Amino acid sequence: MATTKMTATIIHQEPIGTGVFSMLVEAKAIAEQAKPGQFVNLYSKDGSRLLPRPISLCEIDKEAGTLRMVYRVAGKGTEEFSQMHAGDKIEILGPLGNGFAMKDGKAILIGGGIGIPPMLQLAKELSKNGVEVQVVLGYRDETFLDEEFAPFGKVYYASEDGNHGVKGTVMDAIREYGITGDIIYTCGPTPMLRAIQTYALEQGIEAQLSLEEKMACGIGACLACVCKSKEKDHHTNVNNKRICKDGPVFLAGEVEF
Amino acid sequence: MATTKMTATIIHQEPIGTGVFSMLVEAKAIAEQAKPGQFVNLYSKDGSRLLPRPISLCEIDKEAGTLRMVYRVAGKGTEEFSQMHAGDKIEILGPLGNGFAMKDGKAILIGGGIGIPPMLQLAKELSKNGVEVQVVLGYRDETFLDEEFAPFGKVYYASEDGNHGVKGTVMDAIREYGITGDIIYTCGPTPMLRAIQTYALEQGIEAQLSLEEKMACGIGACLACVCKSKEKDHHTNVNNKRICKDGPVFLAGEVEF
Amino acid sequence: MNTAVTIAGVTWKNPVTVASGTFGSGAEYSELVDLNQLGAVTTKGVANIPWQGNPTPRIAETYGGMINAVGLQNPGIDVFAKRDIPFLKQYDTNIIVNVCGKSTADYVEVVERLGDEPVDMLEINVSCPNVKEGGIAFGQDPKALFEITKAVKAVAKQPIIMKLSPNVTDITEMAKAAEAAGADALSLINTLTGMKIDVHRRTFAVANKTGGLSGPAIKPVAVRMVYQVAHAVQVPIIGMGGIATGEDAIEFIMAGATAVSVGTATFHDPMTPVKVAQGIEEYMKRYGVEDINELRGCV
Amino acid sequence: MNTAVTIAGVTWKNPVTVASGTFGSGAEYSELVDLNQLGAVTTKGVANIPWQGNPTPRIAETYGGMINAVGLQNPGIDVFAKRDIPFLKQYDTNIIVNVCGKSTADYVEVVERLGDEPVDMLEINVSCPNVKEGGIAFGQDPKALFEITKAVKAVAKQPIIMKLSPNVTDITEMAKAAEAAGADALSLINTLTGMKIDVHRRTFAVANKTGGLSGPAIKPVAVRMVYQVAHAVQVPIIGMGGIATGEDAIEFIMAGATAVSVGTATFHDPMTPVKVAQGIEEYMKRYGVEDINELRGCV
Repeated sequence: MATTKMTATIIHQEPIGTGVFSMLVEAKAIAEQAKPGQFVNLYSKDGSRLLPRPISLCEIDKEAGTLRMVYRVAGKGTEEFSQMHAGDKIEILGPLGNGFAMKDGKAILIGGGIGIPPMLQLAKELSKNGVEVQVVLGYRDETFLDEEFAPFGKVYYASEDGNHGVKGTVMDAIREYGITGDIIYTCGPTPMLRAIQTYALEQGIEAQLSLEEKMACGIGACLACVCKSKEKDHHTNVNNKRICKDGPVFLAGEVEF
Repeated sequence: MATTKMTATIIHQEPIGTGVFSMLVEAKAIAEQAKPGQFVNLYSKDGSRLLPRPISLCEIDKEAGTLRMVYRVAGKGTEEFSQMHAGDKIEILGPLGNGFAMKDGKAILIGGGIGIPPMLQLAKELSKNGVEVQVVLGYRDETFLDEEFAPFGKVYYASEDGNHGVKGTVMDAIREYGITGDIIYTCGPTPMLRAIQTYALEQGIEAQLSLEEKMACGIGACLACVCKSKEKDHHTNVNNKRICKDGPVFLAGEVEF
Repeated sequence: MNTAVTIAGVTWKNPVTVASGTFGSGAEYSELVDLNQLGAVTTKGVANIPWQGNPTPRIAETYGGMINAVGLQNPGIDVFAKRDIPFLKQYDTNIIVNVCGKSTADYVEVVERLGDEPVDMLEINVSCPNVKEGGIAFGQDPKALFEITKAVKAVAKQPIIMKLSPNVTDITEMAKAAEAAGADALSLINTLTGMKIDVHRRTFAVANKTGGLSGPAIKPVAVRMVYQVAHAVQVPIIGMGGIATGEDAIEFIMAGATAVSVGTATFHDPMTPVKVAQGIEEYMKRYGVEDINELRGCV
Repeated sequence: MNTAVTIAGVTWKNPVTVASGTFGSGAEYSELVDLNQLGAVTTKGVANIPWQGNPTPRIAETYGGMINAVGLQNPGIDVFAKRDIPFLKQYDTNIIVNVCGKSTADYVEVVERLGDEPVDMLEINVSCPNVKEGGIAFGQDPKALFEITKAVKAVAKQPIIMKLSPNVTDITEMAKAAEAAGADALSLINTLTGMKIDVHRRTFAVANKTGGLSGPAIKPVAVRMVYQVAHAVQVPIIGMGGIATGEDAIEFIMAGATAVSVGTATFHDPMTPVKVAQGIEEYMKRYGVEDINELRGCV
């Protein structure tokens, strides 16, 4: 699983929600290696912004050699990316992180907000593997990307304003709809991940949580993006795991965050 | 003579020599006010480069509301400008500086290297005023912009490699061709300006020298770009004149540089 | 919504002024910026007699900032008082005169001379890294800072702001010395001593060899020092160092500054000081902040 | 064309290493960069026992730079010696181990422990601003720096590089103290203490409140300090602070550094250390420099 730094070409970009953009790039060497739950580093062209922006992979097309990233504009770096057009070049490093470990069990995919995009490629691959996929998507208000999940499984909604599905959180939706399964794969805001962690540990089912933290190198060298681990970590020799390298996907039972 | 900060639109840009570019922008408010020998500040879009690049005005079209800048790529800022295309926007402040004081006497316009561009608008306006214009252009090797002077007066050359006109400096050309006149207008590298200053003072003819120095504000506030003045300067109350505000054009007799 | 702040008894309509040396005495920028929209105008440093300043080049761009070694060129207090103060009095803003000198006597002379002038505050520059004879010598030794502050305060009729150098091991020690000597307010940070070498010409980018580093590049150092000083002394702080936006100003205010100065960013866009004042208002509207004073030191 | 330099008797094939803490022990970057192309690899700081480091967030981007407060998380000398040194020994480069501690005894223990390991040089980190108990306390007081240097030198089998903090009034005083105590080389600068406040969340951007500012933003401060130190001491200097290009490296060498470290820029482009080494060669070719050592201190 070689990591590659390369110049990618933007094939298409469009807004798919308020401040949410979908960028498709050609990056063959990375696409060939990538799997669901991994991410890439995108680099700003502006000299005042030196650190990469880690962005999750929403879709991976190994044949076309393309990657799709769906991201929210959260600052000047992502704002810069959002203004790029087809044909523009962008520096990219990837694939990064471990990605989800795809299992055979009946799957509950839970995405919250900008944690939703990585669930799409996962849904696609699990479905292709013949796994039964259920998708729970949590939004504040406006939805995005949700329609694209339909081909791969049943989609449930939760929204803070109640306009889409259950009014409340993804956990409310799981309870409301009585969703059950053998394994949870999830990505989203920390409070949501904590609730799912608690739920999974209580229920005794496996949950793979994709965590987030401020990162610098993206490859496990700088130790910026750690989370606490229950056991002493093999690499760090302390109770810290590197989110960018050992994660971003961890089992509910192995991390504290 | 109001100074305006505005967003200009690039109408055309092309290389006209090795590392020398000609940029035409629409900047009506500035064009209306500008005169030969003045300059503008162009601002980089990259956050790592905060200081403006002062660029001389090569042509001013008040009717069309356009400005032409001919500049050499000397660093990352000018390199950035050189990569802009028609339709791109650029922040611009101007017109700045005093410009040349156009007189009636038989004129010798002397431009050296990237000091040549501001002489073009001057040649045009003097010629239009009915003044006899002689142009002396000094190059290292490759020429640029020289053909555009032809309509406004007789053009003489000096070049370091001798491939164009006299082998040597503009002063060599003046002596070689026996060029005489009532007034010298000049812009170019410091050694050239010093030679012309000496010559003009010896000959007792007026010489207007356009000086250069590292600048910050461009409007006379920061006192970065001073030159020594023979007399105590009225504004600074010391023997320093502000090149960006009191200049860039000074009489040969008033400055030491 | 209140944006007014009071520093040492002087009320500013908003917490924004300009950093000394970046704005002259306001005349040049007044063609581009409405000085009435600033809480105060801080002038370039003025000494008892005219100063020639350093040789050129005096400035160089650096990554996200610049270094300058202008060397406090100034026309001297007489011309300044006759010309620049009346000019600034035309505007509805406070006048802060930055005072520089090479000896205690120099500072005292200028401060005394300004006592009867219609200026609102005096900022004492004991931290310019570009003038050998004085300034910085006072700014890097707490005892010297205490003495100069005391000497200036003894003759001052206006509130005294001591401008601190960041080129010290412990900025709080300096702040405490100035406060103990009676300083009415502190401004920080002055520039960090820096150097740039032109590798193509094999020479220093500014003639003075070293210069003062300023601009957004140094903002984190400035915010840290403002925070430290705000926790070490009671006197109000005017924060500066790389402010280019309203949010930058809010950052300094949250760190503990009562007001802020905009400096280097003005060279990038002459409208910056006014845009910063507007940006502060936008921030307050967005987050429903009724009074800018609520945000001070809130982290 | 010669790019080799010798520091305290150790010859590097080129004057480029990496700044401690930005490169781990090289394993992760070795997938992207050929470590054989570096004059040396400088490891992340290692202590006598494993350190947990600081809470997250540990880093924040700043204008033209970043602040970090990782807090010297490390696996301890035992794991390091067993795993990381053998890994690095596979490459044709020098190994510089950065040593951190909370007390003199800690430093001495690690230095002694490394005495029989196949590493080429030791860099003593007495300037990390992010760990309260130790480090920086040694780095801001010349007497403490003298003592720790002496203690380390007494047991060291490899050349000792003392890494200096820029957060001092007079860096030359620190450099002289380290030299007087027997330091074989100096590396500078460590990070400037900085702070960033997230104005939207009204909280500090890094959990530790303050962090170390690094990146191109601080290069002028670093160049100035290298220049000052090069004129104050005889021992060789490894210069660092914002180096991102070959020309940046040349700037430090002209200021007086014998070698350079690439740090933050590696986060922007993993190839940076190698590109800097290549850029030095390009510069030498362009200007016909036969030996990199000719450029040292040439301004």
